[in-house]
Amino acid sequence: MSTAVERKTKNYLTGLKEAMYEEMESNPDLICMGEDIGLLGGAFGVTDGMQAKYGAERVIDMPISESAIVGAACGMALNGKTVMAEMQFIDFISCGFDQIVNMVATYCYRTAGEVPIPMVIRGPAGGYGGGALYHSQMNEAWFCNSPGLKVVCPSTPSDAKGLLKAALRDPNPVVFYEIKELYRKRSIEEELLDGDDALIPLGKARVGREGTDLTLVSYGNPYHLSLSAAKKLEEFGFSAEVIDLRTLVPLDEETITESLSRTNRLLVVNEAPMTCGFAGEVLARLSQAAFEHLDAPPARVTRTDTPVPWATPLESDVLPSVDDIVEAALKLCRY
Amino acid sequence: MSTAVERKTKNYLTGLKEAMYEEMESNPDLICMGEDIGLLGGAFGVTDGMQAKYGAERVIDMPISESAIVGAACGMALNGKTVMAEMQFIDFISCGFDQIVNMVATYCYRTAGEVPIPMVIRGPAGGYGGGALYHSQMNEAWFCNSPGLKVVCPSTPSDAKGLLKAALRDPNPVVFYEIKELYRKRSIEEELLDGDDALIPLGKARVGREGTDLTLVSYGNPYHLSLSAAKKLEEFGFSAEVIDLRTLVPLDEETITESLSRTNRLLVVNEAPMTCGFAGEVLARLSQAAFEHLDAPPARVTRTDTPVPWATPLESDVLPSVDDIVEAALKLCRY
Amino acid sequence: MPERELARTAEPRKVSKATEPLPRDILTPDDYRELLDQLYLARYFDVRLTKEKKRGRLRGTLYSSHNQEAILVGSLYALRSTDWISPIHRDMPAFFLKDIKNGWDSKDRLGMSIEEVCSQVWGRVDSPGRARDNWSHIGSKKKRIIHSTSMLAGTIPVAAGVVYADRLDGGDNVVVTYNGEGSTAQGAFHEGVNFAAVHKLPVVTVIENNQWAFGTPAHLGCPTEDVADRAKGYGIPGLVADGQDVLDVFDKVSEAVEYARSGKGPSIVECKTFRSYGHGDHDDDRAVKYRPQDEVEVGRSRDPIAEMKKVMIAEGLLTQKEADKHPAEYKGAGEVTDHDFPERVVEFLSRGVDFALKSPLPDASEARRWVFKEEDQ
Amino acid sequence: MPERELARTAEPRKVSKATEPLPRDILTPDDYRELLDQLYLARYFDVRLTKEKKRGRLRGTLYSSHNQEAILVGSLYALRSTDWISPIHRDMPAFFLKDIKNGWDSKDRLGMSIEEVCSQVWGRVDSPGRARDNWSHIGSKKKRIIHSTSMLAGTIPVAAGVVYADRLDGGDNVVVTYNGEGSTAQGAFHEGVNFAAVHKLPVVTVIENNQWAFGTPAHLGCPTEDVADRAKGYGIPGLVADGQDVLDVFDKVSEAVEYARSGKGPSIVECKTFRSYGHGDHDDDRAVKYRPQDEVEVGRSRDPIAEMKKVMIAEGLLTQKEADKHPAEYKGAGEVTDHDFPERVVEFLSRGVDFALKSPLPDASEARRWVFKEEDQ
Ligand SMILES: Cc1ncc(C[n+]2csc(CCOP(=O)(O)OP(=O)(O)O)c2C)c(N)n1
Ligand SMILES: Cc1ncc(C[n+]2csc(CCOP(=O)(O)OP(=O)(O)O)c2C)c(N)n1
Ligand SMILES: [Mg+2]
Ligand SMILES: [Mg+2]
Repeated sequence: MSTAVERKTKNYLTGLKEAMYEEMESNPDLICMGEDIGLLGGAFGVTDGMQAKYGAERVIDMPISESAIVGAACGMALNGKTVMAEMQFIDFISCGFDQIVNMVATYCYRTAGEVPIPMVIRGPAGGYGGGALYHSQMNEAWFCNSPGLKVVCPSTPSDAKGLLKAALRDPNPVVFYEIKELYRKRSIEEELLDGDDALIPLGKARVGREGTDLTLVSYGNPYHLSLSAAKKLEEFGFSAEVIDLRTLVPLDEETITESLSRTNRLLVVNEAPMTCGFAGEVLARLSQAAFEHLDAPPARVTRTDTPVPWATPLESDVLPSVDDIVEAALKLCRY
Repeated sequence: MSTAVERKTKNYLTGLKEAMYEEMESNPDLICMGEDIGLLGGAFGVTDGMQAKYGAERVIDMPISESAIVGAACGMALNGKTVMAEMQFIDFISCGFDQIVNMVATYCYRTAGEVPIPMVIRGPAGGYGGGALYHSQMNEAWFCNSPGLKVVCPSTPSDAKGLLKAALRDPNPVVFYEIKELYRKRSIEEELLDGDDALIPLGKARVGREGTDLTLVSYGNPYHLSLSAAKKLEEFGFSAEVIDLRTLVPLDEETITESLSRTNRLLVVNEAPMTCGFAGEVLARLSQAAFEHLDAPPARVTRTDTPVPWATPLESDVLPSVDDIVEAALKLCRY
Repeated sequence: MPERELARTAEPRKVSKATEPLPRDILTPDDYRELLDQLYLARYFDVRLTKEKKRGRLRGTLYSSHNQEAILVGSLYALRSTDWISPIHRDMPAFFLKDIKNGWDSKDRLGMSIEEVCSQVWGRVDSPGRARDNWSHIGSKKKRIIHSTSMLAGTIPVAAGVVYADRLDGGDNVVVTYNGEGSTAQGAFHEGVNFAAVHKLPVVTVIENNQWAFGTPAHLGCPTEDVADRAKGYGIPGLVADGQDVLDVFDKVSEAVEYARSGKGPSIVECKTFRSYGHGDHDDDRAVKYRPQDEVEVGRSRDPIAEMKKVMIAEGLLTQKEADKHPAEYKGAGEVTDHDFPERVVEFLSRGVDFALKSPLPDASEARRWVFKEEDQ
Repeated sequence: MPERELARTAEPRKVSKATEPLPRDILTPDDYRELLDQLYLARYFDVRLTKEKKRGRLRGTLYSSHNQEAILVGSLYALRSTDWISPIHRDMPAFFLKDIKNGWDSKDRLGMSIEEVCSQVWGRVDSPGRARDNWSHIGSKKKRIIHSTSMLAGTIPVAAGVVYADRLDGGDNVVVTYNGEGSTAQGAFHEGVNFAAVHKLPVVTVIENNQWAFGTPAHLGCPTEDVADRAKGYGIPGLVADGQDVLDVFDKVSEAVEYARSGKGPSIVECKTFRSYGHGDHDDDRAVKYRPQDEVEVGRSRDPIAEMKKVMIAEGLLTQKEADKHPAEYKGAGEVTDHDFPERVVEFLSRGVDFALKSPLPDASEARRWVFKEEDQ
């Protein structure tokens, strides 16, 4: 493999940053709000340098007030702006929860379409980094169960860039899960396209690896675990197809159904708590829609129904691992 | 059928009220908190007369501050009390959301068991009454996806009483969904037991009607719709078993699996939004656990993925009806 | 944008006893008469709906603004057409009172027509929200009215965002948000006002302190005697107005609006009033039990219509005979007839009611639309 | 419950220049020496952990309380054993400083042992929370320390509930919650303080105003010059203390605690200080860029150890020579050695570190336990 320098590959974080800059440049009505996003440039630097370039009025260092961040963003969006609202960690979205599910998500619906809210709520998410209970969450299911929100989760640098750009152009509110463990991951770096060429449409899954014996459906960090698992499964003589959902709401059921019509086995992997998580939703939809295709019980590998504990042995136990996926996949394949 | 007077039957609301009174009487450490629960006795009267009897210190008229209600309840529970925290409508739970999912739900876990939080958050829930977006919600999935909370939803007066009593004696936090459309429903009135005899254990589903051709799994108002649907299905020559879950977390999978081993067909009915709702969770679990039993694609009838609109024709369209259930059931039976 | 200035051609009358000039000083006799008519209109809206419900023509809960009308009338009179408002459950008349001074029937005024508001009351498809959400949860981007949810104080951050955007675009419009005293305990109140104060945003928070939040007296929700004291925590002005006196409300809100528009920032205007009946009409019977009768009597003893008449008589703008012609004051829905109100008022509202009753229910086919923006919008 | 009174047998010394008697007047020379040692201890905790991390013996983010130690030391010295506290991320020393005046090694003091705290720092199973949550998210019901989540200001309502229950049971214990100035913008802050004010609950909210909330200067989070002004919104006392002066903190917090304990209600004590380094150690390099160097220099120019030494020298409780013996003040982790600290301090903490390093990691078998209460508990 050629080196990063030769190929000018970029990481996930750079993908996000480029998306933000390109959209700020092309859309003068785009406003950014969040804690420490201006002077500091954000806890992870997604908006690094942006306040200096676009001014403190467009790149707003907000008080530690998630309800006000979301609510004020909604007000701006209602009055002609497009807003990017950053949650410093997606875990803190709980503090702005009411404004998201009751104010923002429903605005278009209850106004019979008069007031769509173009707004992206984004933030770093996910476990595997020792972040413990409040810096490891994948709480996307709350929002998938709250009609009126699109929900997105990229797992590659080009998707990070392309989906964020698309989200920022979508007239609807989007909750955007960034996987912080992927932010600087070298092994997934890619060359990135610019401008409109970089766009990745919302609502389209991607087949990340083709296979014939079973379908692994995933997103975020577990997508990469699934790819690793697929490799291991080869050693056992099984060929796994791996689908990266990219967008959860709206879900691209077609791509999954098509795959299942060939593989006849479904394993869904994510890192959210199991009960009422999105893995279960995929299971529910496909066990119904692809009933005739399924030759084995559809299965999921998820976080256990526990918070994410801190100490490494504990964290590792509750989050899905490559081995967990392989084990579940073998069970399916050998069913 | 004999009249209410003869049989001394009582409604759902009375079941709740009796549970509260009995537990207040037997547990001097039980505290009630909520908006307008004291002087007024609660918007629906569940705590009617209680402040006069037990004093304003134990039955607290709280400011309109759901975060403070839940948070202060947590503090009391941590310091030796048992707390009933009322949400005036369960819809407003969104305003106390962070305290519930991050403070209360996790307390026992992160203290390695040192500090369980005995607390019941209860409130009127559900649609079908013209309550529109913010007085019709069934948002139980948010809490089912937040580990550390038990989630309960009674659909009969005796369950309302028995489950609430059990919840108030449980050492863990319980989110308790009361179905306001059932509060005063005459047709479901029952005689109620007193004291310990009235207890209904959490985590046990109930077979509300036996049948052989398919299993309808439900809770809350849709449980009664399912019973009606079961009757109609008879006319079509199909015998439906109807299971009332009563407790969602922890789920009584056994009762469902046992039923499916006989009926081989699963239809789950609830009134929450479809995506990542609890109906999907049941589908996901059972399509896996009862794979060999299922002779037809497992199905669900839920609210559409929309808010609950106000005007009757709109509300009726998005919420499950008896006809919707019958239609889905027939499809299953004729599969 | 058609804009009617407060000062008319006629010579403004000094009516205030204060030595300093007051905002009301620019009001003309016509303004006074207009204000009185608007008080009648708000009151008539309340009693008429109550009667319609008793007659069985109306479903749903009514949140009465009886006895609190001066707050809406006085505050809205202090606004420009292009200013924004954000009413809540007890502010139903605000929707048609906004910018009504631009002409009750003016087509281009930036307030809702009575037909629209009545269609919402009756849940008909001609409601601005096509009857998708209930009661006061309507609004209009065009008319600059923010749609509320049920979650109290939830629109304050939204309102702050609206005027932030306006300012960015070079505007100097103000937003007035309405909230009950009980709602000031919400976290969103704090976060919204705090943000507005940090950025000196033109957000005027009118607190309708009617002494009760449903069944909870004010002192159990707010630790200070004056709810306006909450302003001190943000270093912003906290004014107290006599909520029964439309002119005092006008003065205080005008001051707050001027302060906001000139870039000095947000403020709180507490209007002291009293809730005449139950929290909603479903609570009327219980409210009699949980509220002491003498408190209720005192609270209702200064009817805003009566108070305005007194001023006008004192100022020579109204004769006693004229004042007695429409004796709507102090009366509940059961004690009042259409004759107690100016014809203009009855006709205006009746037109709205008639329109609404003829407007159809929305069709079920609309139920699943607009979860997301539709392509053709 | 063993309770050490503040006033010792020795004659209290008047050290204050004020005319009124001050809480500090009951402090003895031994108390002064103890306070100085505690300042050293808190400082040593900070620099030692920084060194341990540089040595690679420690993972995770460090939130330094360097330069802010007088707030924890002074406020905790004002408490009874049975009072409650609720520290946050920057208050790590609070866990072992609580009730430490009852004897650093006293088995029955109601504070955490240094072994427990170090086990938490190293994520070992002997941490009070068995390393299930990180950094400062520990607590102890027995020792009356409320466990925080990461969600800022989230413990204020909880703290209010704790003392509500205590009062119901006839207790008169006080709770002190700690929060940064930035956190006062949260809705939970408002709801918690408001509830406490309505019920006159003994909740003392200490605001550590270190001028910065991560990368955001205080004025972008709080609209008033003094964060203590937030108190005015609730009609409760808002005191401002010199956060570099352990005695002033002691005075103000003692006053607030006495006010709370006597049933008068909650209060806010703002302690003005300055964050020495980055928000966490991951931010040290960036903080140099986003904060003006001169501001940092002024902010660090009054080291709490140095300030206390000055007072003690002036009062004849310390000779210059004694003061110079342990010159830890003004120094960061890179500039300091163990010799800059009293032996007692180094030994105490070293014992904790040694213990922690020997404590095992929790076993994976614990990971799924205690989601709910277990039967045998
Ligand atoms: C967040 C939230 N909690 C609870 C309610 C239920 N509720 C509706 S109105 C009301 C009382 C409001 O009192 P106040 O703010 O004083 O306004 P008023 O009704 O007196 O005009 C309550 C508790 C709500 N709508 N929103
Ligand atoms: C609700 C919430 N939002 C955001 C954060 C992220 N965060 C952690 S510390 C911090 C800054 C806190 O500033 P301040 O309250 O002044 O305390 P300091 O760190 O200065 O001691 C932020 C924004 C959080 N922990 N909780
Ligand atoms: Mg009120
Ligand atoms: Mg700070």
